[in-house]
Amino acid sequence: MAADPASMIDWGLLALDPPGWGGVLLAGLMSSIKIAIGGYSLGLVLGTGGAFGKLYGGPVTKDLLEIYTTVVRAVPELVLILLLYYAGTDLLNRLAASLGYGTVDISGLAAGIFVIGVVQGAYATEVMRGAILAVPPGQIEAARAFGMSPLLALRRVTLPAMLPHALPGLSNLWLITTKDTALLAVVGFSELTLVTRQAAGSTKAYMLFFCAAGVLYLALTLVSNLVIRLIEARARRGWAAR
Amino acid sequence: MSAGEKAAEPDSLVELPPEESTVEATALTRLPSGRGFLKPHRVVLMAIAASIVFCAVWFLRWDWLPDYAGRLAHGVGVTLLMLFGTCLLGFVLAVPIGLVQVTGPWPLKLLAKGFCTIIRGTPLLLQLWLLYYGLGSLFPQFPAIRQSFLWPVLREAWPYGVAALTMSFAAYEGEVMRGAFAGVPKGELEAARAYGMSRWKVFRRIWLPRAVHRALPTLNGETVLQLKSTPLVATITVIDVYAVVSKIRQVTYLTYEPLLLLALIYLCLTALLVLAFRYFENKIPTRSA
Amino acid sequence: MPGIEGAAPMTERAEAIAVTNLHKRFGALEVLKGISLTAYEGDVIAIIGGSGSGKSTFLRCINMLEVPSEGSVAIRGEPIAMKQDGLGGLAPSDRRQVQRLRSRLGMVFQSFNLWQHMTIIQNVIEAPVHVLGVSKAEAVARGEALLRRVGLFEKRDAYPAFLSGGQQQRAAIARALAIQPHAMLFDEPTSALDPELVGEVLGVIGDLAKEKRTMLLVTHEMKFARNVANHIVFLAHGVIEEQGPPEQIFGAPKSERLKKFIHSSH
Amino acid sequence: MPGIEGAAPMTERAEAIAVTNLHKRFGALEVLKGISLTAYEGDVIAIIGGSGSGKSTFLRCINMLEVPSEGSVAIRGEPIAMKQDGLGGLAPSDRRQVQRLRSRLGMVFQSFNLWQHMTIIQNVIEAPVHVLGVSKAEAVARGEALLRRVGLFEKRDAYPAFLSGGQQQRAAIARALAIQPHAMLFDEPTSALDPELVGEVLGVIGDLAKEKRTMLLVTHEMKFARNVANHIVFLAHGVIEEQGPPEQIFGAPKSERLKKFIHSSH
Amino acid sequence: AAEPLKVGFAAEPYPPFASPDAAGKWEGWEVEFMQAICAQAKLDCVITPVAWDGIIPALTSKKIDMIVGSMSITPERLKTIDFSDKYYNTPTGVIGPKSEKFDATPAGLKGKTIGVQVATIHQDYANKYFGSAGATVKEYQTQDEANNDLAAGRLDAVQADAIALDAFLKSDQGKQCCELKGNVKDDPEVLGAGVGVGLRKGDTELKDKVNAAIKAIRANGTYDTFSKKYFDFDIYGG
Ligand SMILES: Nc1ncnc2c1ncn2[C@@H]1O[C@H](COP(=O)(O)OP(=O)(O)OP(=O)(O)O)[C@@H](O)[C@H]1O
Ligand SMILES: Nc1ncnc2c1ncn2[C@@H]1O[C@H](COP(=O)(O)OP(=O)(O)OP(=O)(O)O)[C@@H](O)[C@H]1O
Ligand SMILES: [Mg+2]
Ligand SMILES: [Mg+2]
Repeated sequence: MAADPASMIDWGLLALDPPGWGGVLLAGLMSSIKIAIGGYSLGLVLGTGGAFGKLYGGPVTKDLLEIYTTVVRAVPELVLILLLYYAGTDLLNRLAASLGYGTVDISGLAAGIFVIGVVQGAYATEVMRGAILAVPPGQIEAARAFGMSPLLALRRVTLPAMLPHALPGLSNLWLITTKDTALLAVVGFSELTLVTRQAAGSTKAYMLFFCAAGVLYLALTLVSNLVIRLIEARARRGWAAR
Repeated sequence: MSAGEKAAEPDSLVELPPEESTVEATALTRLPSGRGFLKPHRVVLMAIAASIVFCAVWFLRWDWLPDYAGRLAHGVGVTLLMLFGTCLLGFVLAVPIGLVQVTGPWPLKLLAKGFCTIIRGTPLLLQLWLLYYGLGSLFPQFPAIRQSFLWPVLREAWPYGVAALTMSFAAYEGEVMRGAFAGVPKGELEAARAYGMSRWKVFRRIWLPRAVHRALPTLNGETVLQLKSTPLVATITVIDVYAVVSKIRQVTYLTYEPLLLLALIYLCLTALLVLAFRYFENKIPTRSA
Repeated sequence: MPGIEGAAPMTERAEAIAVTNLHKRFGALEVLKGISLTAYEGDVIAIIGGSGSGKSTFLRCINMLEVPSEGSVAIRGEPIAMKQDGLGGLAPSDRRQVQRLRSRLGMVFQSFNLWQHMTIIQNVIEAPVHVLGVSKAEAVARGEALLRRVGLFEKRDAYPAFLSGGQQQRAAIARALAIQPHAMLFDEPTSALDPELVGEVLGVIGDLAKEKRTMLLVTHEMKFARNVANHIVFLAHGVIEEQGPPEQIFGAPKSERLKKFIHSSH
Repeated sequence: MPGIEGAAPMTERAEAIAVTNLHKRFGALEVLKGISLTAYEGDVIAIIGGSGSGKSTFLRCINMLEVPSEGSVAIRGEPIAMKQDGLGGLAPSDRRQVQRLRSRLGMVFQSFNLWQHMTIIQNVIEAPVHVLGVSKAEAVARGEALLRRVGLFEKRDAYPAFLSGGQQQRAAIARALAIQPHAMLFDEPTSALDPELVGEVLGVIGDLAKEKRTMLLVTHEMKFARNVANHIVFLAHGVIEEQGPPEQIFGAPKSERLKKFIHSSH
Repeated sequence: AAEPLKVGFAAEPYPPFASPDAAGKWEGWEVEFMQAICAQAKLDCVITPVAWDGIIPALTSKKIDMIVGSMSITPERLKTIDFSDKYYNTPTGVIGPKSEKFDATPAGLKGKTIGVQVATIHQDYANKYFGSAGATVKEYQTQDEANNDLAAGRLDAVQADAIALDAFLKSDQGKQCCELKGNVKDDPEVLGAGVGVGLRKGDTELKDKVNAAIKAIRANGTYDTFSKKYFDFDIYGG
């Protein structure tokens, strides 16, 4: 047994071409990013709508949104995706069959993005709700006083004014999304976590592949942080320095 | 899913009918009162929920439930213990992590920033795994540790689970607290300093409560996320409710029933968390436009 | 009402703002207890009264920032349509109408409420460009002229958080003027200004009055009220305790409360 | 300086606040350009001047909310220890000393700065209980008395966001009085008050003056300055352009600028 | 041509039975077994990897048609899905550190901590025989994790099927620390009737084809041919 642990590591396993797994890991990372961007965008849209519905909607809207955020945030994503993807397509197919149509096949990718978007939307709703509450009410009142429609006031005043308050929470959500893509393994989608497990399980080099995946995730985070910092610097213009 | 309705949010302050929104009443919470709670549309929603529950009970297989009731209860206990333990510890760490990023000297700022980046940037599973199988399996190599009084603890799995979950919560929450600290109006801190409060007192009496209050909605979300992160400890042999349900699934090969039960349990736990947070949030009324 | 009680023959002028039997309750607290007031075009009405007497609330009810609990408001003869909101209160029934009417009511808030994420010039051109659809170049040109008028031209690219109180207040006035309002609602437009600037603002308001712009202003400065207004309304405990032309209000107050109020301001 | 130029024989009184050659720069902008001023115990000094002339900044330098770029400040004869901060500026060298001195300087901010997460009474008792160590019961009793004095007793359990502007300002005054300060720094204490309340606040300030409490107040209300102050300081472009007893400043101003300033306030 | 038959494999690798290589090609004993029966039954089969968590719903919602995933046949599971006849069955062993001497009996394991993979027949067995006799049973999500903890000294013993244990004992880590303490006494009621192909309930046509194919490849020697490449003992069991 070699004394030097470094010599035990078979770096060849990370080579880009088979039998090395490097290429597979990178492809997994790209898939993860794709799904994350799709799901997160959907989540932002749902979250913005949800936050406004919760704050300014009628009593029915409010209750429905409260159920949405509570249920979706409460139920583990795995359960949601199994229910939506399998039970959902099952029901759809039965419906289609009884109406005389052929079977429909929802792609795992679409279902995955949808589920992640719906889940992110619930969290984003809460983050944005808090951020809007943090905007001094006078700012929004002033927008109204100048005859802005709710949508215009949202776009021109409320959203930019709440952004500094919302950004930390939203950037957390983004980082969580990039890792939540692991869920799509359940529907047979190869993203970074699944291929890491496959590589580790096939080669037994657990430490190596988990750390490699960690480095990839970390790189993604660092790039994200850079972008977030740019957005934050822009959003906080006009805030007196502390 | 009936717990969802129970958690349904009562009307927010701005929407209260006039007779309920006196200045005095705003000091009360917005939690549902019996009269406000049972509005017509709520009754409809509850009826829908009841019928869903009925369908679930009627058309699915639940004969396995009695066999696992005890283990499930134990699992819920482990989940709750993990959740509260790590959230409390994590929050205690998150406050200084958020604070030094706003005002601290640059070495501390850098340290906190780095910690947050690394923890938030890598999957929790990997951290857990590195701690338990990496660090944890180094300990037995040292006879000194093996003989020491610490060994019975280090030999267990839960300390590693607690450590990993705590760090994760601290990192995510530290980021939230950073935003919250930065968002407290400068004038209010100045007023506190102008009255001769020491830095610590300004922090404890004004800055922290104000920041926590405005961070509560996000904090609530992070806590629910933490609840859903706890199942990862099953990979290091800590059996929480999620692990019990996975086991039921593997033993019976049932698809949906155990998952629905799991969803219900998580719903109840989340509903409790949401209600608790909403209560604290509403202790201080905010005027929103 | 000014049109009736005012000295000048005002009856042939058009109504600019008409408020009828306005009530406003915050929970159990009834802040406004039935206020009726008509402002004709070109009227400058000063609203005076003790702290907490409901002056700001009254102004905010006119452009529906606070929804009245009872009563009606009409702008340029057009009543704001209201409906029951199901909870025993009122609510405007036509949002677009409210927006349209608001877009020509310039409001200056007691606490300025400048948009913190925009520079001063951006604050000023925001409503003209995005609500009224004025071209950006034109709005900037007009906005800069206004900023020059209130002495803030050099601060055009500063953010509100970096301005002194008086500077913020002047920026808020410029912002309200930028929409070329039919009527202006001023909530203590001079509270943070030094006498020199008060004079300037007074000049601006006088000019506006000449342009036939109607103005409602809440103020604590009696001298200012006396100089600029053609009608004074004294609010106390949610009702109009007394009203009339400045000479009458300051020269020969009738009610005990007003007498005491006027006296303390000398 | 008031002690020298004031009419009354003030020289035997102790120094309350002494400022020597105070400079303050924000980046390239020099807001204060060497200000020296001594306030003796019982002095009421009104600081007047145009918007942006540096009045608020001057007041904030006294209790080190803004650290002066140059110069020194002494409270009750005790100079605030300063050191170079390594970046070419100054910094207080003894934090505890600053805290101790601040705890007896009551400050009322231009924008009130009430703590939004506390009710009014909690705002008022905060500093007495947590800085001065007064028992809670005593602080509440005293706080309620103060709130009654400023007419806010019914609002004791309301949160600041739900108060009118004048109510917030009165709450801020009560909060400053609650620490039984040796000296008070008022930044436009009456800007949001109606004349009646201005009278009351004036009374309060007069009482405080009788109790030998020193006061520095920034104000735009010349009448108020004239009535309450025994010394007036006119600030312009970062320097003391002129100072003296009210009769002299308002009756026989010397500098052109002051003349213009005074004139516009009539 | 007819739709190809989709055969579900667990996406998580389980060597030496089934694991993908870096190029995405699946290999292992179960892969060859699957190919053999598909050839025998003249079925057009494609491998469809699905995460273990979703494999049963994938079967019931017809996204796959059968599961070849080392699934042990137990009465409890038969309530939910159907199984073919068994296609392998391995003895159950116990391993432990070389430094300690004990055997795989309830008496030998008294007071010891035994690691098992969660929700396997081994867990049930260990609970029934060793847990009741004073041993602590610890559940692991994967076999590798249990093996790891044994090597790290957090466990005194690991119970699993002989193949998994054999592979571990042959690895560098296993060679150093541990040895086989013996096979446990058989109990078909707990240890089950071996591993079968998972099928949808009611899919009897496919079930008959698979059963016939298993019988045929057992009879014509195909089964033994490919088994020899992986194991040096009879994996079909008694
Ligand atoms: N933090 C800061 N950074 C940059 N410039 C500042 C800052 N604070 C104040 N200033 C500038 O310093 C000048 C003086 O401000 P200050 O608030 O002292 O005026 P002021 O005399 O109190 O005016 P007002 O009567 O309007 O309140 C102004 O031009 C202001 O823009
Ligand atoms: N949103 C609210 N909720 C509850 N009470 C309110 C609210 N807004 C105002 N009030 C109360 O209504 C009363 C009138 O307030 P308003 O702001 O109209 O007074 P004001 O006449 O403008 O006083 P000031 O001169 O001090 O600005 C006050 O007692 C105030 O506390
Ligand atoms: Mg007001
Ligand atoms: Mg100022």
